[in-house]
Parts: sequence; structure tokens; C-alpha cells
Amino acid sequence: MALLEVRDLRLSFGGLKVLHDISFSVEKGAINSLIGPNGAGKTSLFNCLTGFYKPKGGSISLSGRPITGLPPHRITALGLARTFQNIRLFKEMSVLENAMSGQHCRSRHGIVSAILHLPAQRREEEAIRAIGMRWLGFVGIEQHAHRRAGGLSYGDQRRLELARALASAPELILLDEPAAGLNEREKLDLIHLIRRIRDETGVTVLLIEHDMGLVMQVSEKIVVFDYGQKIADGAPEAVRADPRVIEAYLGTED
Amino acid sequence: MDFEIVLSADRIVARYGAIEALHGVSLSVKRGQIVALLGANGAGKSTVLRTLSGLIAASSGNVRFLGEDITKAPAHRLPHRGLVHVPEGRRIFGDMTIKENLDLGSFTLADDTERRRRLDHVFELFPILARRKNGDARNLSGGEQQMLAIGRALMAAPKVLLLDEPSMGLAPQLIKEVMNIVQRLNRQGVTILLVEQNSKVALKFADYGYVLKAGRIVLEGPGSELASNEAVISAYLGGVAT
Amino acid sequence: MTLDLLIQQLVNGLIVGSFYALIALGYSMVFGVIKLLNFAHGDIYMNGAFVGLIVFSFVGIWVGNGWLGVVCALLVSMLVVGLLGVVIERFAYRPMRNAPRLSILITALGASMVLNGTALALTGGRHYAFNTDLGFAGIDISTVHITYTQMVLVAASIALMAGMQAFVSRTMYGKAMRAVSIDMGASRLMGIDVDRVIALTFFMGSALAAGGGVMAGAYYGSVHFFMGFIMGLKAFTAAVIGGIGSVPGAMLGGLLLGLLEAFGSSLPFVGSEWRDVFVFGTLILFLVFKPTGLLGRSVVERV
Amino acid sequence: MMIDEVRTMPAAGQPQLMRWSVVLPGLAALALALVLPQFANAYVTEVATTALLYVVLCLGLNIVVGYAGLLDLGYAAFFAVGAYTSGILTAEFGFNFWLTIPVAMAAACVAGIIIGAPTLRLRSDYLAIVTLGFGEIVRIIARNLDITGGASGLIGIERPEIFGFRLMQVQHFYYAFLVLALLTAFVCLSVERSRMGRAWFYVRYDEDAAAGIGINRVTAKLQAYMMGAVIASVAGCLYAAKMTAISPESFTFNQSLLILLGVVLGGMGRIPGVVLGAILVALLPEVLRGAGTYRPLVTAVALLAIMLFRPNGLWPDKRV
Amino acid sequence: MHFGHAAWMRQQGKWRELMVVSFKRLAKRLACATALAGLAMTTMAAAADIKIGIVAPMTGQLASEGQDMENAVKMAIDAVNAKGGVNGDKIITTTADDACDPQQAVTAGSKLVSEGVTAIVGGYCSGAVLPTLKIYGDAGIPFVIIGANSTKLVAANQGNAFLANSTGDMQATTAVELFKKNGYKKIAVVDEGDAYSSDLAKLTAEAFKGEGGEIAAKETTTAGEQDYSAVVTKIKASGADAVFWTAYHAGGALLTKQLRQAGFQGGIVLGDGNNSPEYLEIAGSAGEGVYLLSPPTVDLLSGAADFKAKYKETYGRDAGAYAALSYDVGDLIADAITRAKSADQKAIIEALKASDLKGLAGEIKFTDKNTLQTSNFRPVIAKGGKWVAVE
Repeated sequence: MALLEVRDLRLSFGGLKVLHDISFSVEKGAINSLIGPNGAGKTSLFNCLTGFYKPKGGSISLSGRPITGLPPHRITALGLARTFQNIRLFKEMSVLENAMSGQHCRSRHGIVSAILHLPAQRREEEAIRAIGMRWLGFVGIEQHAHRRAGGLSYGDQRRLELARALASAPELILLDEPAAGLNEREKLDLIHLIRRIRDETGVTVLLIEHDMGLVMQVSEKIVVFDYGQKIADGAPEAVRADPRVIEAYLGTED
Repeated sequence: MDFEIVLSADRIVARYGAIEALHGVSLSVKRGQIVALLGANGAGKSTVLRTLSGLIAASSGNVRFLGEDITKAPAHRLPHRGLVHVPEGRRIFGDMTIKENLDLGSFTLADDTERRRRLDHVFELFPILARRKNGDARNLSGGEQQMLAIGRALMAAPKVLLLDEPSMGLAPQLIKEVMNIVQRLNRQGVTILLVEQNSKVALKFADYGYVLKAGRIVLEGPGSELASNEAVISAYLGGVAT
Repeated sequence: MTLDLLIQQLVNGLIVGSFYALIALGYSMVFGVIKLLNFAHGDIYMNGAFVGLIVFSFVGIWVGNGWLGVVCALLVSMLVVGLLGVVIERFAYRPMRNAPRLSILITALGASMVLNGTALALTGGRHYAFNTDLGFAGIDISTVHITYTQMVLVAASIALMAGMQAFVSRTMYGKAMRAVSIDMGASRLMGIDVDRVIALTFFMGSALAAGGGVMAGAYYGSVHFFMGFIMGLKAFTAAVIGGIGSVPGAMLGGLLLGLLEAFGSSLPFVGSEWRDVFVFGTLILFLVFKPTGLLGRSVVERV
Repeated sequence: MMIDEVRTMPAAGQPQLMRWSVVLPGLAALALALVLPQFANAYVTEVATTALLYVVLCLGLNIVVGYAGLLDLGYAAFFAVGAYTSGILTAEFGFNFWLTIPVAMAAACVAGIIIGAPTLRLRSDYLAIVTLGFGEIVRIIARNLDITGGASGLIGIERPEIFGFRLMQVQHFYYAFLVLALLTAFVCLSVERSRMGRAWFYVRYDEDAAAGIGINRVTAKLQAYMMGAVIASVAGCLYAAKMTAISPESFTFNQSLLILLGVVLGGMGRIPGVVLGAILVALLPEVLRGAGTYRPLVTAVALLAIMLFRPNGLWPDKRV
Repeated sequence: MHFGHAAWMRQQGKWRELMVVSFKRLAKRLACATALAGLAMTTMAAAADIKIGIVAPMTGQLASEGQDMENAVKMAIDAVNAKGGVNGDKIITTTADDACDPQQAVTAGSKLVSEGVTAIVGGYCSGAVLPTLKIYGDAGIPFVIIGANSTKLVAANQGNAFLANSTGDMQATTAVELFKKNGYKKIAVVDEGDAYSSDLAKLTAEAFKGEGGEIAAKETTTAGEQDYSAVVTKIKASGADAVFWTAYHAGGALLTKQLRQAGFQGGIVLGDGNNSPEYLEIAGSAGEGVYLLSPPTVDLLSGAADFKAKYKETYGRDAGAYAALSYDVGDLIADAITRAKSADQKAIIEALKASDLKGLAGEIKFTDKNTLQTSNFRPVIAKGGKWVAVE
């Protein structure tokens, strides 16, 4: 059984169809990519998967559990984490606090135990902190733990967003244009990091990316979108050679 | 034709907050040309247009239009001078009628006779808009909305038109139609700077082209030359370019 | 309920509703262009009434205390208070345009308190008589007495609203106003000076509120610093019922709220002491179940 | 991009729960607070007691406005719920004062849920108006019911007894409010740095990002709203006991505004700032006594000036 | 333990330690403070001059009334001092502002108590006076209330407070007498939802029903609102002979105007809160023939002409509604101290109980509940833009 199963997913905004019967799946432990020209509906699909949009029809399941139409926080709790296209960190908080935020759905102590300073609550706090630090270490920015997140360099902000998503202990992580705004050097680091996520933690990765170099290098499978429809699906080499894909990207002459 | 430079950008740098999106882009557009600005998603094409039309202030470099420095000019001053920007995603006023949308295109025009003349011109170019002029723009199809966006820009009687991805989200048949109109406008004397992802289409019409990658111009040349350049393909689909 | 009572409450609702509508219109317009809940709007209404009274007491010497005086007061007050609205926008709201929502709201609250506090400081909390010679003459329908003043009042506010609607739908600046409320960025590409359009919106919204204030002052015969608070709240309720951001919605909402109040307080089980609970309850129900109001349009929220 | 440069930078700052620049003046202030009634007369003590009442209320509202970023213009309603619950139970049903506190807290929770659950999904300006309307509704209800003593309110509320000692004088209530204020500050501090406290910050900075990392936005806001309500209700209980007579006049929109002013003045979201703001608000009528009818204007100008020139308050948050 | 976060833990520890120490210290101080406070009280009472506290709204919407009260009390005290003071001592006054707000009233009250005043006079709003009764009561300070007259004050009185103004039920009695005299059978009672007006409305309704009258409608308006048309329509439809408005002049004027505008022909009677020139100004011609239950204002009092002139001369303004009564209360307190032969507060309270003063505003004699024996309200009618007595 695939980790993520999308069947006949449909989405529309006020009569305008954004996604037409999308079906694809992501196997556990894979690194897959979603590509397509601007306006193809990739981010809309991400928003459906993560519960920010309610699809008009179709189904989504994660590890066999249906997650269609659930609110975002429930979906995250079920093991699906995401990053945002235009980095959305809690910029006024510390780097560590950002990383710790991912643990929210994995912890349970509330107001009362915080007021009473219960030992269990303190242990949990300590654990959250440790996990936050661990993921900061994983992405390589633990030395900035106590800095203001907004003060990090752009590349480090991207890393922090990854650490935050990883801290929620996901089974699948969705990366929305992780390479946007990165330079070549940082992109290489990112490719390395994405591979480490899968290899060292076993988290499955699905990314949207415009940088084809990166996509071709890291993905085992690529799903291609155009006009809200899936037009191709396969290994990088096959996709790159697919005339429909070239046409979608470069256009047709007639 | 007089190939005088009407619009030029000289090493413009633009940023969104902490992110530098353009790292010194220079380009020039000559009178009567169609110039294509190509590149993959996220390369900064729209940002170039937004900087040219004053929606974003360039943090360095400068922009000249018809011999004047317009780097610091606010966006709303430019349509009147003849530099009109058709933004990405059309950005039509959905809750207003088609006629109202067109009227707004000539906002700075005081002369009602002239407005009517231009309106007739747009209606002649896009008969579909004339037929539905009192309908809400929201109800138009994607292609019709694109026509409305172009028509609205024409109401300002542009000397230079900045077109941002007119083909986006349109079916191939419609793309062809839109491009024909672009060509027709050009023949009527409108200089056009066209941003396109659909490079085949763009280069077919363009006199000159620039290829943008990660906020830098990586390639430029006459349209026909670029059309056959392998590097263009790799700029889109990745690989060894640059 | 007898027919007479029905007609009487209909008339009552119509009159108070037309005030609500005038004020609600300004709320809606401002909300439309800059998505700001202008807490100061009720106070602008109050300021309008005071400016009207001052003008009235001066021009009354030459033109008398009749219609001519009221019309003079109305026009001058609309102009002066309209400019006041522009000043408030320029110095309080414009610097905050990109600030967090919470800060903008508190700023609006502060602007409201400043206007209110100024009026209190200048008047010492006194109630001022706004005595006109308009009188109570009118026509009788059965036992229902409708004064000419009431008729003129409703007609005047309808005329103001119609004028507003015509401005927004016909003139270039009116269209620009709507364009700015839909898409500020695209409006700039049309050559629209967004700052100017926002200033204009504040001018018109404030002028309408001032017009409402002068009419209310002249009609009810008294003016005081606190008159804007309740009116502001009710007008906001009216704007929400009609659909905030929508011009016809504001009118509809105002009239509906007026009628709702008039009939609501004659219900046997709702005493007049519960009337405000009734109004705020309606507001809360609308916000929870139909936040777009009757004529407002829903906006697709995107991430 | 400059990944390497940043990597070589020294780690800045350690996690500091409290900085000495805050702790030292804080200790000094606390010491002063403890001995104040010994050299101050009843008037000064009374003003100081009012200041402590505002400290509690402002800290409570700070959870709603400062932490969760929800503009509440009807906060006095929860203050009223506490005061009336305690007042009715002691005056009409002969409850022991201390037993009324948990009842008042529960009542505030229920009121918080009734008003919060359906409305916390709304955009912030709508929420502001709903809370304003709710504040008015509570006041009108208190005014119109018999059990609340109608418009003239409740009288004869018993003064509380603790270990056989009856709180009677200004000084007694001063210390009672001081204890409550310290307790509230302690609670706020504990929660601020806990999982829920962080969740409020996350939601306030970016609701969508917060949802994306698994935070239930509505629940988080509701919890903040309820916690604010509970704090106000406890303050209300003690207030009723101190005043012995309460009436709807004490719970007007103006009261809500004053509390909000306290929160904004010192610096939203930060305990020392809020405490400072609360004290300023309580001192305002005393300091501005000569200003007469100009007082509201001075207050308003202060609020506006703060928002325009020091949007983070007089003692802003410099955390991280 | 929080390894790696020792600093954080240290802070936590300190914080907790601090709390413990604070609580211990607090308990000690609490005992200390109580003793000291008692001490302070006795020392302060031994001042040379006799100090009288005046509590009144000096700020806020009712500041003008408060100013009148302060002025008139001071006038009376000055007169007493000019004649040699009381028992050889001079009386000095100190004013505290209650702003008609319960919370500020408590602060003002504490201020007076801590200044060691011998007695206190004043109080305009019942809501603001109520929570202070406990403070003055506990301190055993004689308190003569000038304006506030809610019946709740009577209930909350600890024996040290005296109501120099007629209470609400007295006004209700006066109102019912007027209704009967004018032949009204069905009355509509309208209040503004505040303590004062709803209290008076309730009392009047009960009193009128007790006399066999009918309450046709009982309505409440919102202060600050201008449109009363819904209420007016209900009153008209109820067939009431007359309307009794129990709240203040601003709303009273609006209601009068709108009743007449809607063609209401019946009588209109106003409570004492409407005694203001602004009422006649705003109501204009609609106010003609309206009845008002007036407190004893200088204009209505035959013997107050000198006072009126002197007040105007001294303060440059007309004496307001409560000026005459405030002057009487100033006299009353001086008289009580004289009769008590000392500044002993218990003796003063006893002396006040035995008061029998013929003042400008009428006779001041207290019942065993420390309220006036005879009502000082008198009905007046608006004629030609002026209030004239009804005989």
C-alpha cells in the first residue's frame, strides 16, 4: 500500500476548476516531485493535501487512513508535515522556539499543568526542547538556536522551516519550492539535506520545485501537471523526454 | 522603422524583504519591437516587469522610459505617460462590469470623446467584450479575461505594453488567439515587452529575447536565434546551462 | 398589533433606519477600500452634528432657523467634517497601513477616543439644543401623524444615498474607489493614485456621516458628545446585516435594522429594556452565521 | 546567500527566562509593594489597591490581546461575571466567599465558551465588535435582572474571612490584591513559556503556519480567551468583596477600554510592560485630577501616540 | 533536572524561592500594617481645626453639579467661620472627587478618611455613594448625603449616614399626589436603565398601583440614544393619560419633543433629574405645560433670594439645583458639631439625629432611618419657558 494515495481529486474556486480528477500515489520512503508550469495547480494540490482547501471531490489517504477534508492540524497530527512556498516562520521568536513548534501536536500538557509546574509537564517541556535542538542539529543550524528566527539568512530560514516540519515527526513531508531564492551552493546543500531526510529518518518526501536541475537529481518519480491535470508521471529521464512535458513547458508552435 | 530605445533597465536590483530577487538585470526595448523575456518559474520575470512599472522600487540601478528616468516614479504615474503593465494573473476587477473595467483603463483620461473612441477600438479588437460589456468581469472565461486585461491596458493608449504571461492557464487554441492579437497590436505601433513561460510561442513572434535565470539574464539575442538554442531548453528543464 | 401601530412603527423604522443607513454607508466604504473597521466613524457623525449646530447658530442670524439654515449647516458641516475625515486618515491611519491588524484596530479606537474626548473637553459634556423652526406640522393617516420634516428627512437621506450610489457607479473616481477595494495593486496599474482615492473615500464617508449628524441634530433637537457611540455601533450592525463593503447593502441593512428595532421593541415579550440586547444579538448571529451579510460577497480565503 | 558566514558567527544569547535588567527593578518594586501600606496613608493604599486590581485585569486581558492577538473590547464583561457570581452567592445565598471563586471561574469559563466558540473563527475586527456587543449585553442583563439587583446593583456583599481574620480595611484588601497580582503574574509567566503559551504566539504570528504545524487555531484561541476570562472573574470576586456593593456602572465599555489601554500602553504581550501599563492606568485619574473634562482626551491622545510612535508600548518586548 | 539548561533552571529556582519568601514576609507585614493603620487613625483625628470632607463629582459629566455642591457648602462654612466657628474652632474643608464612579468614589472616600476628616458631606450619584458607605461606616465618620437618594442607601446605611435629600419613595409619593390631582388614571413610566431612574420608576409604579392607578406602560430607553420613537409609539398605543419620565434632562427633553411630535396630548411629568435650564432649551415649545418634581432650587424658594445673589457674586455663576440644599447641609453639619460640643464623631452622629434645621430649602429633621421626615420635592410647571410653582 502506498503511503499517500490521491484518487480523482477535484477542486474549484467559484466555478473555476483548478484541479481535474487528479490521481497519483507516493510510496513509503520515496522522494517524489510535482512539477508543472505556473498556474498548473501544484500549490492548490498541496493545500488540498494539507487541509487548507476543501476539495470538491475525490479522496486522499495517508497510510490507508482517509484524510480528505480534515482540518490542517488534524492532518499534521496524522503524520503529514509541510513547508510553505514563501517561508512562513514565526520570525519574532527564537530559532529553537520555531523548531519546538513542530512538537505541538506530539505533546499534550496544557495550561493547568503548566501553572502547577507538574513534573510530567516539565519533563515534556524538556523533551520538546531536546527534539527541537536535535532537528536544528540535523539541518545544521543548532548554533543559532537562540537567535531571532527573522534574523537568520535566507538559506538558514529555509533550513529552519524544514527542521520545524520534521519536528512534528511526520511520515510524509511536503516541500513547497524549497529551492526558491537559494544560490547554487545552497541548492547543492539542499539536495544533500533532502536525501538525508529520507535516508537517515525514513521520512518520505514530496516536493514542488521549479528548479529542474534539483528535481531531476533528487526525485525517483516525477508527477507533471498542466492546467490542473496530471499529464505525465514517471522517472526523471522518462519525464524529461516526454513530448507532452516539453510541450507543457516550452509550449507548442501551433 | 526607427529603432530607438524606448524602455531600458540598467542593472536593476530588486528585493522582497530579505530576498534579493533580481541581481542586476539590464535590458532594453526598441520602438516597435516585440521583446520576449523568458525563463522558468521563479526566475524573476514578473519581478522585472513589476520593477519597470514601479510596483516595486528598485533598490539599485535605474529604469528609463522615453528618455526619462522613471526609477522612482510611482506606478500610478506611468500609464498616463504610455507605459502600461498587464499583470500576471490578469487582475481584472471581477465585481465590476466589463465596460467599467475598460473605463478604468483610461482612468487618467479626461476627454470622454477620446475614451469612447478607444473603447470602440477595443471592442473592434475583441468583439466578445462588446457583446458582454454590461456583464460582470468575474463571469468571463480565462481567455476572455485575458482579452479584457489587454483591452483594459489598451484604453490607456500605451506606447509600450508590458505583458505578463498572457498565455497562462489558457488552452492552446486560445493562446494562439491571444498571440495573434499581440502581433496585431504591435503592427499598430505598440511596443511590447512580453514575459512568457511558453517560449516557443513567444520566440515565434519576438524580435528579440532575453532569458532570465535565478534573477540574472543568462542569454539574449534575436528571437529566431534563441528559438533554436539548446540552452533555452535547459534553462527550463534543468541541466548544464550556465 | 393594529394597522395604525403597524404604520407608525414602519414610519419610525424608516426614519431611524435612514440615519443608520447613512452612517453605515461610510463604515462600508472605508472598510471596502482599506479593510479597516473605522471605530471613529460614530464620532465623526457626532462631530458633524456639532459643526452643523455651530454653523446653524451663525447663519440662523441671517437666514432664520428654517430649512435654509438647516441646509446651509448641512452643506458646510459635510464639507468641514469630510476634510476632518481626510486628516484623520492621513495622520492616524496612513502611517499604519502596513502595521499588524491589531495595531490598526487599536489606532482606530484611539482616533475615536480622541474625537470623543475633544468634544467632551470643549462642551463639558453639556447637551446643546439644536432648535429649528421646522415644527411638527404634517399629515395624518388615521391616528398616525407624519410630519413634513420626517418626510423631507427620509427623502434627503435617500437622495444622499442615491447620489452616493450614482457617484460610485457612474463617475470615474467612483469606479476607481471600487477598483481599489477589489485590487489595490491592479488599480495602481490603471494610473489610479490609490492614496488619493482612499482620502476621497474618507472624505465622502465622513461627509455622509456628518450629513446624518446634522439631520439628526436638527430633527431630534439636541446634540451632545456621546451621541456617536450608540449610533456608531448600530450603524456598524446595519453595515454587517447588509454586507460590509457593499453600498446597497449598507442602505438595506440600515433600513432593516431600523424596522427590526421598531417592531422588535413592540413585541409583547421583549420589553424596551431588552432592545439593545436584541440588536447586539442580531449582530452576533449575523457575524457568526452569515458574516458576508445579505448583499456582501464571500471572499475565497487562500493560504 | 551567506550560509558560511552565519555558521561561523558565535551563538548569540542563552535562553533567558528573565533578564537581570528586569529582575532587579522587579525585586525592588516588589519590596516597595510589600512595605507600602506601612508608610502610606489610606488614600495612597487605596490607589495602590486599584493599581493592583488593574494589574490583575491587564495581565488577564494580555493573554487574550497580547499573547493570542485577539482584540477584546468587552473584557469587563468577565470581570462582571466574577463580581456578580460572587456577589449573588454571598449576598443572596450566604455562600462562603472563598467557595464563590471556583464557581465564578466556572461561570467565566462557560461565558467564555458561549461567546468564544462561535466567534473566534471570525476575522479580528469582527471579533472586536462581537466582544464589544457581548460586553454591552452582559451589562444590560445585569441591569435588567432582579437577582443582580437591577440597575442599582447588589449591596451588602460579605467581606471575606481567612483563618478567622476578616478582611476589612484598605490595607487588608491591598495585600489580598497583591497576592492575587503576584499569583496572576506567576500564572502568566508559567503559561507564557509553556507549550500552550508558545501555541498562542505561533497563532498570533501566523495562523496558517500554526495550522500547518498541527496547532488547532480555534482551540488555542479559545483557551486564551477562557483563561483571560477566568482571571478577570477572580479579580471580580475580590473586587465585589472589597466594594461590598457592585452595580452595572463598574462594568461599562469604558472599563474595558481602560484595561485595554493598560495592556497597550506598557507593551502588549510582555508581563513587566503590562504591569507598568496597568499601574499607569490606575494612576491616571489621580494624576489628571486637575484636567477635568480634558481627562478622556489626554488618555486618548496617549493611546494614539503610543500606537503611532511606539507601537510596541512604553516597555516593549525585546525577547529573543 | 534540565541538563544543558541550567541557567533556565536557576532562574526558575530563584523565582520559586522568591515566592516563598514573599509569602512569609507578607504574613508578617500584614499583621504589622493592621496595627499601624489603627495607630495612624488615632493620631490623625487630633488635628487643631475641624476638617470637613466634601465628596462630589468634580470631573466627568456631572462636574457642574459637583462644583455647585462644593461652592455652596463652602459658602455655609465660611459664614459659620465668620461668626467665630464652632465651639471656638474653625472649620476647614477638603474636597475629594468621586467622578460619580464607584471605583473612584472609594478612592476619594479613602482619601478623606486618611486625611482625618471629622465629617463628610456630599455625594451626588447613588451608585458612587453606595460602596463608600462601608468605608465611612467602618471608620465611624458622620456622613450627610446631599444629592444621592436611592432607597438602597437607606438599606446599606450603617447608622452614620444621613440623607438630606428626599429619597426616591418620597418623590414617588409626590408624583402620585400630582397624578391624582391632575386626574391621571393610566400612567406610562419611562426610565433610562440606570440606578437612579429605574429605582424611581419602580417605586412610583408601585405607589401608583397601591393608590388604585394603572401603569399603562413601563419602558426603558438607552442613554445617549436620540430616537425614542418606538417607545413613544408604545406609549401612545397604551392609551396612557400621562407619561412620567424618571431619568435626566437630556433624555427628558428628547422624549418630550418626540411625544408631542407624534401627537401625544396627555400630561408629561418629569423626575427631579430634569431640573436644568437645558431641558427647557432643548424641549423648546414642546416643553410647555410639562410638570417637574423639583428639588428645592433657589428660584423656587422665597427666602433664597439673598443666597442666590451672593452665590452669583462669589462664584460668577448661577446657583444650580442642589446649591440651596448643599448650603443647608453645610449649616447642618456646623450646627451638629456645635451641639455635640466636640469633634467626637459619635457625638456628632447623635447630634445629627436630633437635627431640626430650618434651612433655605426647607426643614431638615431626620426619621429613625436617618432620612428626611418631610419631602422637599415640589411640583412645578413649565410656563413661557420658565418653571413656575404649581399651587
